[in-house]
Amino acid sequence: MSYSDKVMDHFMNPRNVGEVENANGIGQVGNPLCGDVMRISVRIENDVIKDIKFKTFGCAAAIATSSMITEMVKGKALEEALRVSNRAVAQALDGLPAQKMHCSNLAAEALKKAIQDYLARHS
Amino acid sequence: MSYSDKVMDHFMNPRNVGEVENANGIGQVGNPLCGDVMRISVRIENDVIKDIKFKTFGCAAAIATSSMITEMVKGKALEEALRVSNRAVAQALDGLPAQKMHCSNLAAEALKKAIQDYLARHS
Amino acid sequence: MRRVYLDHSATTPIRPEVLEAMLPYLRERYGNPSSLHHWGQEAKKAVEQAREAVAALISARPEEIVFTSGGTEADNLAVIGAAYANAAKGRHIITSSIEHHAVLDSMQYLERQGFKVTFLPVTAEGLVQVDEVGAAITPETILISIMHANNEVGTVQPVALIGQLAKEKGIILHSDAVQSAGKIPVDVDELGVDLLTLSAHKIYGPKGVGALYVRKGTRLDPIFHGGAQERKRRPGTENTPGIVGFGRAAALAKQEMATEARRLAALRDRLLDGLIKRIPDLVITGHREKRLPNHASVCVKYVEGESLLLSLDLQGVAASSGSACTSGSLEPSHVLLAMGLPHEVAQGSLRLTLGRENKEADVDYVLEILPPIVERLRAMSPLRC
Amino acid sequence: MRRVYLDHSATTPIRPEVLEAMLPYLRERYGNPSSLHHWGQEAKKAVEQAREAVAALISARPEEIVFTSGGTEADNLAVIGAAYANAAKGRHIITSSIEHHAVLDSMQYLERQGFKVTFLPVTAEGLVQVDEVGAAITPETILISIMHANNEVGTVQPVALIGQLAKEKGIILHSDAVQSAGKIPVDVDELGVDLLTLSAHKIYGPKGVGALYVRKGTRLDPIFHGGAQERKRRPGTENTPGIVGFGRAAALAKQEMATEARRLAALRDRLLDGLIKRIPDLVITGHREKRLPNHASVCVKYVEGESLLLSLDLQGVAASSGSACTSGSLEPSHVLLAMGLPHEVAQGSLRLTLGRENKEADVDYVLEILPPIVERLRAMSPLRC
Ligand SMILES: Cc1ncc(COP(=O)(O)O)c(C=O)c1O
Ligand SMILES: Cc1ncc(COP(=O)(O)O)c(C=O)c1O
Ligand code: FES
Ligand code: FES
Repeated sequence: MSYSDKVMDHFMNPRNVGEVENANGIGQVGNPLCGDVMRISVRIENDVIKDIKFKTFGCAAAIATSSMITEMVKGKALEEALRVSNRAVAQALDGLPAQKMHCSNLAAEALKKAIQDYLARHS
Repeated sequence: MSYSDKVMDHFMNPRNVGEVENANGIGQVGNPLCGDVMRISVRIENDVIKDIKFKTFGCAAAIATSSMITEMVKGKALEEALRVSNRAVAQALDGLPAQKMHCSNLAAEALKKAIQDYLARHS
Repeated sequence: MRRVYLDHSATTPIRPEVLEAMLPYLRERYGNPSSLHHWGQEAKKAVEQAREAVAALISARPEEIVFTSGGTEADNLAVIGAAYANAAKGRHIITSSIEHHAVLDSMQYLERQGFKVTFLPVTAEGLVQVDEVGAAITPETILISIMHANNEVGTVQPVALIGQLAKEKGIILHSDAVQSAGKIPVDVDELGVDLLTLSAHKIYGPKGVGALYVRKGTRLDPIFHGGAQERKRRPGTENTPGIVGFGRAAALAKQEMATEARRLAALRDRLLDGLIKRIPDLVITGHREKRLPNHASVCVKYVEGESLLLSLDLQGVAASSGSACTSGSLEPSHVLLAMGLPHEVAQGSLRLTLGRENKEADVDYVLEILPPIVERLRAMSPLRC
Repeated sequence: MRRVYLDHSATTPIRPEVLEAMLPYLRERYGNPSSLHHWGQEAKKAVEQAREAVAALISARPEEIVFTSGGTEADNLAVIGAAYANAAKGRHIITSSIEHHAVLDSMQYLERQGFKVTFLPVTAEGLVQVDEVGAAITPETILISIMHANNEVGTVQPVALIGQLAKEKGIILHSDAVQSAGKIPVDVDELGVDLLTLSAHKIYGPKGVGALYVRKGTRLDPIFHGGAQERKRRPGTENTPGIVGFGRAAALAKQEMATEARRLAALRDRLLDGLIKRIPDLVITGHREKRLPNHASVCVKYVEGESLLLSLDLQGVAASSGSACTSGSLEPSHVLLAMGLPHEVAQGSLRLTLGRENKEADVDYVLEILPPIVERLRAMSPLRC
């Protein structure tokens, strides 16, 4: 696999691994293409992502995109966070191999699900 | 082509090349498989092959078998000469490659035809 | 960085002796074996000598060996060639669900052409059951193709027993022996096979060369058309250096097989035992005894294969997750699924295949670095509760 | 004994620079390009670099190159693959009567499968006539296959003109450029071809490697089934060293083509002119101008080819009579017969093909030894009155 250095960095030193204590939103998704699984937990306060962590069972791209997305949205307002696309994550990682683009969907979707979970619980 | 040394010798130094002067029997055959052509001319006296020569347009095996058969039957009685089979010629040459066995037919047949020609003329 | 190659089922290095044998044919002996002149005949002789050596490895006769461009071509030639040549007798074929893709995909191609193919299940250890082969045979059955040893889990199949069945019924038997030949004894008469696939690059020979054993009298259509090479069974200018290398590799494998198999089996057991001891929640895949001497394969629960491979690679260890030729694919191994492993367990597949140059220290290095890698990845995994 | 190799159309020696490039991949860089680890990725990179070099030789894009085991496989893949993939549109194919057997026999195979194939005649110089191609086209025509340069008589066909025709009608055009690539310019866009066959061992690369150019968008069925290599168009573990050698050979051929072609053409003319002057009753076969720069071919009347070759071989000269791959066959060349030569003249076919290492002295040596050989054989011939 020819992954970018950024991908390898996030794969080997992933940021924000784990489960947020006192999470008020959790999103777990499975990738229908490959069966990989990702869970994102968030602590949202005043429509801002105060804390975010992930757990991923998947390929290096899946792990790196999870790590990257948590970095990208931490401290951001929900609205802004929801606008982070899978492409933006891939771009932030200096790109992904063609057959690995689908992996970035996992991260974007898990985040969306976690926020939706929070919104559902608090409405 | 892995020809025996004997084949190569008869190919490079063929015996009895040419046309018998005052021939009283001539046989020319074409090989239906490959289109090669051989002509044998004989001078027969008292049912004995006094002189024999060949001309061959054909592969090395064809040339070598022509040469060999002329040596084998020169001086022989007709009856004896007619008993020389294509296999015997091939054997005398220390064998022929499998796909070249058909070449030895040429020589045997040209000889037979030459003798028949003589017999037809003198009966 | 220390580098340890543990992916000998994917491919092997060319042995120095093999390259040595090839070099003259890569240099001054460059003739086309079909040419009548000196250069051609020199090349032809070398090809025929190699044919003898390859035949000897499997106790066949030289004229029963057809050189191909590799195992994939030989598998295709066997399966498609035998199916077409014998279609007048029937259109049913039996194979297993754990064959290499070269056989499996050829079978699927034949299905599209109107053949009926039975894909037999396997046991949890990856074994084809002989009585199931017997039960699948119909009067229409023309071909059975069961691999000798599986490339993903190393399981060795009871081909000889299937051979008896096939012989009784007059059905052609093909076996893909790409992984077994040179590692364990392969004797075409003992196995009772009519067609058998070999590949040079799995036995320290060059890539791009393989062979199909074709028992005398077996009807087989070519899949290529052209010149008269290989008795019209496989046209194309012969890869002389490759074939020469294959011959040398086969001769060396035959010579050293017994001792090397013993050595490798001991290393493999050290590896498997060590893994079991050091890594919890590990599933050994394949049969514990009926397996190739150099083959260790496991599924590491809660962890995904590519992450595992990449982490190992970063520490210099080459391994694979299933077969090399599907490593770009997203689906988990059809072999592991056929053995009944759950999807998410099959995703954690790891294959470590030993070879000539591996020593105990290599095994110990893997045993040292793998547990922390697994630990790190498991800590990230949402699947472990 | 002085040895002169004049059979470069049969095969060429591997250039030292090419072997040099291959050696690391025959030694330490042995990975399987499909493997994810270090060894695999290193091999993959080399394959992709070679793909670029081969593409550059014919002004194609790398992703349009499919590596195969040689010209024969590439011809089969092109002809059979395109026929099957486009059979829904029609079942008529046009080709010439002087194609290499890899194309010709594939066509005959397709005829047995229910395709209709038109085998176009050629002129006495071995040229396919463009208006005859046009006249043969029907609404059912899906494929035209016309070789770029003939391997027996060296004639170069008007492929670019046929390409215009094919494009107008939306018909796939294949051309076998095994003999022309690397010797004369081959540009897939200028020729207007959709499929083009190459073989490494004809351009000082290794045996057992070839390529098919497949224009983007061309529908093509694979003829092998298996792994996902070569974008699923050609499965099987890649012959990395061979492919690397092919790449290097292609790059060198591109670089040196113009000067080498000039040098060879001068040598060839010296040879042809010398032969005409010294040997009576000689027929030059093929077109005098539209021919490969290194290709001299004649028919020596009243003499049979094998005797000629063997006599030359005994004096160290390697030549051929027609193509190498039919040299074991008894029938005279289908190419010469298609050009209207009588059977017995075609039997005296002699092909002398020059290469990189040949010098004027080699040509002069042949010119010295050949006339007495011909004289000796003619003296034995019953055909000369
Ligand atoms: C069992 C088996 N069959 C067939 C093949 C294909 O052989 P090759 O890579 O020579 O095409 C392989 C390896 O790739 C294999 O492991
Ligand atoms: C015109 C032509 N096409 C195809 C081939 C076949 O190529 P290969 O020998 O690589 O199979 C050859 C040479 O043998 C050839 O001369
Ligand atoms: S392959 Fe499954 S997420 Fe990347
Ligand atoms: S090939 Fe014609 S006689 Fe030998």
